[in-house]
Amino acid sequence: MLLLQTILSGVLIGLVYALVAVGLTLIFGVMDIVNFAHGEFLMLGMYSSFWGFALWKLDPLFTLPFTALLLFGVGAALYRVVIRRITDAPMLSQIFTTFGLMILFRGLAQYFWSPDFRSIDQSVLTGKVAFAGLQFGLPQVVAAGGAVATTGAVWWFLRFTRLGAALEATAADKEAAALMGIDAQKMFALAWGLGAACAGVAGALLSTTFPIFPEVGANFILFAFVLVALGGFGSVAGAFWAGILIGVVEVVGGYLWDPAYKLVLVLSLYLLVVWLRPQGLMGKA
Amino acid sequence: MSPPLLAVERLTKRFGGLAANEDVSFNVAAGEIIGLIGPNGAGKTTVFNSLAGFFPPTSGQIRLDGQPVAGLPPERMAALGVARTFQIVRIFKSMTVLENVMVGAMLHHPAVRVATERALSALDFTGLTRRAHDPAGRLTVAEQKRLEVTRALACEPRLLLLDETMAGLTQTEVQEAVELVRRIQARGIACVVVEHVMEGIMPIADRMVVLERGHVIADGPPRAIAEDPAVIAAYLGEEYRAPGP
Amino acid sequence: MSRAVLGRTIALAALGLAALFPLVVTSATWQNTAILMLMVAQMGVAWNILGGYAGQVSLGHAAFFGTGAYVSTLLALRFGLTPWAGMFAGAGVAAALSLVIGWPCFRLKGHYFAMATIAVGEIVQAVVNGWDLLGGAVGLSLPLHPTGFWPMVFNRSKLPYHYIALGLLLFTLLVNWLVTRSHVGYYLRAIKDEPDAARSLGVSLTRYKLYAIALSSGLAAMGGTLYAQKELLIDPGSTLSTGLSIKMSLVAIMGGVGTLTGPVIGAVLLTAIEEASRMGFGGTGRGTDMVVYGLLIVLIAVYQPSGVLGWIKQRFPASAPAAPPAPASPVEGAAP
Amino acid sequence: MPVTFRASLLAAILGAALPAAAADDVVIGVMYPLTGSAASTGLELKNAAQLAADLINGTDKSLALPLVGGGGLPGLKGAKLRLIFVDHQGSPQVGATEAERLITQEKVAAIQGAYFSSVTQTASQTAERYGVPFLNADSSSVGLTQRGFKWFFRTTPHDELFVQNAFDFLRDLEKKKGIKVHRVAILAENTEFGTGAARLQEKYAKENGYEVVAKILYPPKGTQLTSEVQKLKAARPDVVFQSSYLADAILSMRTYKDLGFLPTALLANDAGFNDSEFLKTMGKDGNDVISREVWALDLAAQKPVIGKANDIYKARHGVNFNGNSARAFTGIFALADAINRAGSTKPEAIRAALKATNMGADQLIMPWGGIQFDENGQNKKGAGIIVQVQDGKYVTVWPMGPGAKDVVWPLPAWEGR
Repeated sequence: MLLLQTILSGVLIGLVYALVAVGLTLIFGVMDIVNFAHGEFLMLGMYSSFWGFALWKLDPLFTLPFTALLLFGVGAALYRVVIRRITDAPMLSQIFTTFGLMILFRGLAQYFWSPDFRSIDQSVLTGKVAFAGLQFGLPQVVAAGGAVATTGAVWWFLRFTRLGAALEATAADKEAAALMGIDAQKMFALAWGLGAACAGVAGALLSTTFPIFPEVGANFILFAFVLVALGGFGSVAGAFWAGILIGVVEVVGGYLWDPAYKLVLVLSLYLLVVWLRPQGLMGKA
Repeated sequence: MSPPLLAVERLTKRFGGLAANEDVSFNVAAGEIIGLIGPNGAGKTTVFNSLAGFFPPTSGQIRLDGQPVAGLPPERMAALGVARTFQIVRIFKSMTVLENVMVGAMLHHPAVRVATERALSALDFTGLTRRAHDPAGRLTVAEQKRLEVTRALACEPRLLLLDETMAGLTQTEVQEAVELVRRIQARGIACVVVEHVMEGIMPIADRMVVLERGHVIADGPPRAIAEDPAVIAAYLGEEYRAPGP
Repeated sequence: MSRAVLGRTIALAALGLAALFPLVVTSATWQNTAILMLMVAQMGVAWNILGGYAGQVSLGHAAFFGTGAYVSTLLALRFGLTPWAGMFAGAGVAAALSLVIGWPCFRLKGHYFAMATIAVGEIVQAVVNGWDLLGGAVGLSLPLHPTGFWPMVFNRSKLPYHYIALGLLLFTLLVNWLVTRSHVGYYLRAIKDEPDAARSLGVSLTRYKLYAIALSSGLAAMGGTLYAQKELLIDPGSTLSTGLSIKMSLVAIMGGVGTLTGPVIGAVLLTAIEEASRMGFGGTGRGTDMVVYGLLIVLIAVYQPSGVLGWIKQRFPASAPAAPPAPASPVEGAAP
Repeated sequence: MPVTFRASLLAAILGAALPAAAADDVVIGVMYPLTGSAASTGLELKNAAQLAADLINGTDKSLALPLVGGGGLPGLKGAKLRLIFVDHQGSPQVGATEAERLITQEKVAAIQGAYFSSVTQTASQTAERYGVPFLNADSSSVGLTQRGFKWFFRTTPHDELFVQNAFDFLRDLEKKKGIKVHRVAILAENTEFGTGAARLQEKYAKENGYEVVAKILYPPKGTQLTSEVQKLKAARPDVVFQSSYLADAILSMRTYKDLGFLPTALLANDAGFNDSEFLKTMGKDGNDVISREVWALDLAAQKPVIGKANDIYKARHGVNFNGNSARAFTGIFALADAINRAGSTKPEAIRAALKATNMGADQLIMPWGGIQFDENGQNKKGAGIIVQVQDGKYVTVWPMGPGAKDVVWPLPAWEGR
């Protein structure tokens, strides 16, 4: 029973990891850029929820669409102002740029909002979900549900809308997409907007359970990287399944083995998988 | 009788369920020029990649001087005397022309000074000397293709695999390329030439091997091949390039 | 004056400046900043062999830096071995470790490789963090005494550390230079440009990438020993962190990837920015130093993606070919 | 790059290079983590230290602490204290670098810092090399005062004493309430802070005859603590000893509640559980947590100066003192006291004065016997207390004497709070 409970807890947190990673993999898939500042989108999503709550007593769930829009704007604007200029730069310069952005965002958050830890203490989401002898916190269940819904929406968007198809086409082959009359610049901005919005939504969903502070992105970014590489760079479905896998391995592994080494366990699993299958679980070879 | 330089024996290569090559067999004697032709998708490049060690064959054997070499990696094949060029040129863009060729020469002469000398003489042989110190990326397409040949020659191969070195060249450039292949042969180096440009390959090939859908459908002197009904049928299926006079 | 001559003149001038600096500038703070620059430069030059020349972007190099620090410190604490020997022992252990790590990781390319090295670095950090022999999370401390040449601990004077750091940097540059002048250097660049073409010319990718990672990590480890001797405290958080790994690559990028002196220039610049922003704004407690530091990095990356040397090359294009004219050689084939 | 920006950067560089201070000021370097994940704490420490200096430099004598309102240090003809704050970013190397800059560029008379034990270690090494007094008010790693340093002084008690306190508290409680604790579990962050405390807790638990049923170290900067809490739950401990910083303190409490884990008592090792934000976030769920401390507001009942000092701090910064900020505040007073008696800013004189320090309990806002350093520089008269959250406030429950509240034991169920 305890094991089942543990496995399901792993799935719940894994789904949130997946949502963060979906945004990252989307950006990567379209632009071949690894965004080191992705955790900071999550941080901004959290602060957006926090200020909505602190200033107007609005519940993070209520402000979630606004947070998503806001982060979409941040992502798209970031593309327009900064990323656009490094599209064709070598991989290292791109890492360098997004790493700088990461530091900059953290600094700005501290500058404007102080380094204090914030939290949202009265959400509509309190209480527990209990069934068949299992129990989970309602916020975690809602966060996981929201993550599934958002990931599903992104997947649906890519599969079944014209705009999504255009985005996928750009990801597959930029030149070919350009010949088909797709404006790559727009697609890139869209990818950054969507990617940031995904992380922002994840931040909003986490904001009722997780403390909010300028460096909070650091806690999630490593797992997001692992998920993206494990699932296959650019694969939304891959990131989703990798999220569940990693969530379960982390929680169950920590429970059955030593929590001090749960990170080692997760990372070793990742290395083993990419060693056997270098393109990741669902990546294109 | 001593074994041929290269013997390809029932070479089969499958990707997933699809067979790119099936039971491909042919020989190459020392110093011979073999034309490897066939319609698009016939599996020419797959044969090349297997010969050069880039794809381990699914079954069958490749022998060099009678020794089995199938499944050896490219770097071992190169050391054994098999060098190649690429259909889409892969020159080292961050290097100069000379440095590109030096990388090839270092296979047998790791010392930089010796490699430089060898590379310069190879450049001289292919007529690129005056470009030696230019960044490789600044060469024209024809020159880049020639650079790839030079680089492969610098490895001092016994067998040179040339993958569409004449595609996209002007008439004059094709003639220069033909001339170059002849001179390479004159140095005793056998060549397997994959080519679409028939006027480039027909006059120089000692023998032609024709592939269709992964199978060898003809193997013989160019004259005979040009009149082979099976070959004509295979080529009529697609856009047909008239063979040379 | 041709660019090659100009470059050599500048390099000599920089060397002279580095050698004379602590004799002229007596402020300990400036001396210390200079040492930091030399140490960071050394890391960047070491990283550059693998990440710059061979094009294998490692973001886990702190694992090797830390290995050097831990091995020499452990040998000093346990067996009283002088860090001068420990430095080479650490380099050996790190090189061996890098082969074990490199062999599987080199199956991966591009971003996949970079991500895998982050994972490796994090694993090493987590393992050391729980390893009692290595002091766990607390780390290992070296005693302040005795001081002197053999224990490589110096009290107030910064000069010994400065010259050790300078010597180590020059040694690392020398190794780097020798590599670029040998067939290994050519092979590494070939692997970076076109791995398949390199293979077709007889270059074993795994073998030469392993050469590169062993050299690169061994040299990084030597820097780790110097860090341990200078700060006298090593812990997983400061010697094995991914942040440190990224810093090594940052200096190389900032100066110019795959160039001999690029990382040195990058290190001087990055350290200057880092120290100045912290000294200038760090005391406010508002994160201003991070804003300044982050902003400068972004600006440099966006406006000068090929690094300082790239900028110089654009600004002052070579007027004449840099290489000497080719010697005539006997012709083997017929003339065209 | 905008010109103004370049100019300000240049000014910053030059500013750092210029010799410091009007000759009259007594300059003290203060180093805390002002960026990074501990920046929030660092800022509190900075504020408290600055307040102490301002009180000494000011002329308002209403707070009954020595030197307050004297308009500076009388022993140096009214020289003012000037604090220079630096950010060590939580990095031992930066700590050493900044200590050196403070000593050689800013010519500080003494240094106070650095919160993180690791940074305190390297920074104090630098001070030792240069022969400048280093006062540490808030790092509790035992080893710091075992290095035989001549220039290192620590006012706060260290971990060993704190852990001892916790077990003395348990003993006293068992006696008083006629209960018996059998099974203890240890949960700690896998860092220098957490592992050090966990090791001591394990040692003392065994010595006191308790069964350690689980010792769980979790990686810092995690995203969840589910596996840890499941493990705890499976071990069925009576008492959980926990060492966590704020984020993990909040996360663990929420996970306890969600997974229905309820030990008899939770004995926290300060840090996150005593952070001003902790109770704000946890609300009623934070009630009845027990934690070791060095300071509590209810001590003001016996020692009015505590309440008075807290009023001033709160008026300025909107929050109460806590154990950390109170210690930083006290550190500056200890330094000021020594420098004043030394009558000089010469390092050797200050060191001699520090060695001779003998501040009484009434001269501090801490519940200590006073400040007097032993030969290793450790304050002999420091003491810890145990607090419990009762009705949303930290109240002193140990030492069990007059003024101490009764302990709520066991933890009440999560539901129906």
